[in-house]
Amino acid sequence: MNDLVRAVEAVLFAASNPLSPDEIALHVAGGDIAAALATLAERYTGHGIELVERGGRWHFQTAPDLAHLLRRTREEPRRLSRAATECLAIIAYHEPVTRAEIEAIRGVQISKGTIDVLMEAGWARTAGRRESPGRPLLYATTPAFLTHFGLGSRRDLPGIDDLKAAGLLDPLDEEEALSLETRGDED
Amino acid sequence: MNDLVRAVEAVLFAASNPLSPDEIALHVAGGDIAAALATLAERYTGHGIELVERGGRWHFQTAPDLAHLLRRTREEPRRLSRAATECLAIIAYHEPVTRAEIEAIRGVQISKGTIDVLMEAGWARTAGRRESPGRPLLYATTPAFLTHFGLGSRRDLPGIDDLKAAGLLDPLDEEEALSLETRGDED
Amino acid sequence: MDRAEFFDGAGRDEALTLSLDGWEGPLDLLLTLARSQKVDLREISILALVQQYLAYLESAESIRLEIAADYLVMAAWLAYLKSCLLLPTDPEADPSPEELAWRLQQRLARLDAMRNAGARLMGRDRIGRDVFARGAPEGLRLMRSSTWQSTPYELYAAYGLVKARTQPAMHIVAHRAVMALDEAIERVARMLGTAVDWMRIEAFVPPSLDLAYAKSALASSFVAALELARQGRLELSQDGPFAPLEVRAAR
Repeated sequence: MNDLVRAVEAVLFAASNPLSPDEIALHVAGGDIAAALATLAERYTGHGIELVERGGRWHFQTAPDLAHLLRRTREEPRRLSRAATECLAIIAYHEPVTRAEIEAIRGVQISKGTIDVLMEAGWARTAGRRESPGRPLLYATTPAFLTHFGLGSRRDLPGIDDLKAAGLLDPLDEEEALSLETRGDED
Repeated sequence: MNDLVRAVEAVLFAASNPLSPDEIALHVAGGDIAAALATLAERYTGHGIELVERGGRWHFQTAPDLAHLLRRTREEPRRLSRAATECLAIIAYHEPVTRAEIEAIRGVQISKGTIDVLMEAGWARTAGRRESPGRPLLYATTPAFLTHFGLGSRRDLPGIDDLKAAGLLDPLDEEEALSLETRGDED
Repeated sequence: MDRAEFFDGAGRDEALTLSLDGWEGPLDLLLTLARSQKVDLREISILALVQQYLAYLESAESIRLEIAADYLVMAAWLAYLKSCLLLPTDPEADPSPEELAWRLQQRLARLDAMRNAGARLMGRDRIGRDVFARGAPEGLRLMRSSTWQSTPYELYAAYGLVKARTQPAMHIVAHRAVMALDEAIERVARMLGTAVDWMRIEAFVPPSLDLAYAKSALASSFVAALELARQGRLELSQDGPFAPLEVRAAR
């Protein structure tokens, strides 16, 4: 590999911006830079990297067909926080429901991110606005919600009596109530 | 050029840090990454750019003989004091090593900031504690140290074999280490 | 101060300002002095080195005490080493003067080795100075996508919790067996007829296995006794706080 071509290759590699032949010449004294660029461009044809010209400036870039390799997604299973679970339950039992109503039912304010998490999970969606002062957004559950929780429809949600029978409506014991109060809305 | 080799080339080229074969494999599904790396390294031999391995991680860098073209200023990226330079050498050649041992070799206490500077540069790290009285902290070098100084591994440290053979890297005899320790390490 | 110049040119010129500030400890000074002998570190004359060191300290113009201490300790040790080396060999000495001298040489060699190693490290092809990484890497991106998980049980339990939390609280006081005051007054008054002498108040309480009832009966009987005493129908006596309370009919 000829010295000029090597030099141009190194200069372009280390540069933080695309360079014009004149700028390259500031680093590489003498020689036919245009020819060296042409040689290099050809040499990299078919590589995972290519040398490209854009508006008279040259730079290396990864081959476009390999762009997908540079991004990698990782799925991380995450458990829904208690606040988000309560919020989801309220939406499911009362939909369509406004944020203020959710807070009234929970008895605790909900933080900004809570509904966002439910939307990101694909379990809650906005469902228009209530025609009342301020026209607040309404929230409802999605088909994905029904699927994830194994429900044929919202009518399959256990009723209050079912919950009572299952012991899920028993008054809190004091200790738990206290820990709830002090924890507030944790997410 | 084979697809795997192209893919590895693109990933390493796009990476902002050196990558281990395992990290490369996260982006490039399947195939013999080690073989692809060997092919690539050979293919770049004599180029203005080369593929190098440092502490098990790979990256592209410009060829050392082209330094004069690329150096914008003669200034070193990080100018270390004499104390810090010696301290780094002692850590690298003796690791893992305690502060008292470093001081025993240099025959003088090291000021508070000296090891901090090396840690801040990303070249030194703490490496647990020695199970001896006082459980002193141990220091060792980092992968970034190998990368920065162009060392494939600690075995490539200049002259390390000769120093070892001359007994100059043996643990200090206790008397010497102790005489310094009793003077008190201030932090 | 440039050390090479100092040693090669001026020697121990009185005109030079000598100070300890430029040295990184006594070992550093010793090593530089040893180097000035221009022989391999293993061949240096320890005696000559000791002389050099002591002479340097003597000629050092400004000795700042806070940095001089280490140098003076080393000077004392070297003076001792020198006398050991000069005196007739004492076969009993342990370690022997030769051993001490060897150790000093070894320490100098260690420091010298690390000093050279440091210089060689700094002189390598270093990233950002001699070799360069790619100037504008595209970067590898890791996109995290959270797959949220929950179970029907958690959902229903959460709703149950919300409902339970916001349910209006109802307080029901469970039935408890108590002895009413009227009943106690009647009972104490009736039993008082049989009380010839002082009797403990507990004796007026009907025996019961129900501890709560027994407590209530005791409390009511006490109040009953106070009421009867106010009416002048009985007398109360207690020796001290928490002592047994005793009752008898008024005389």
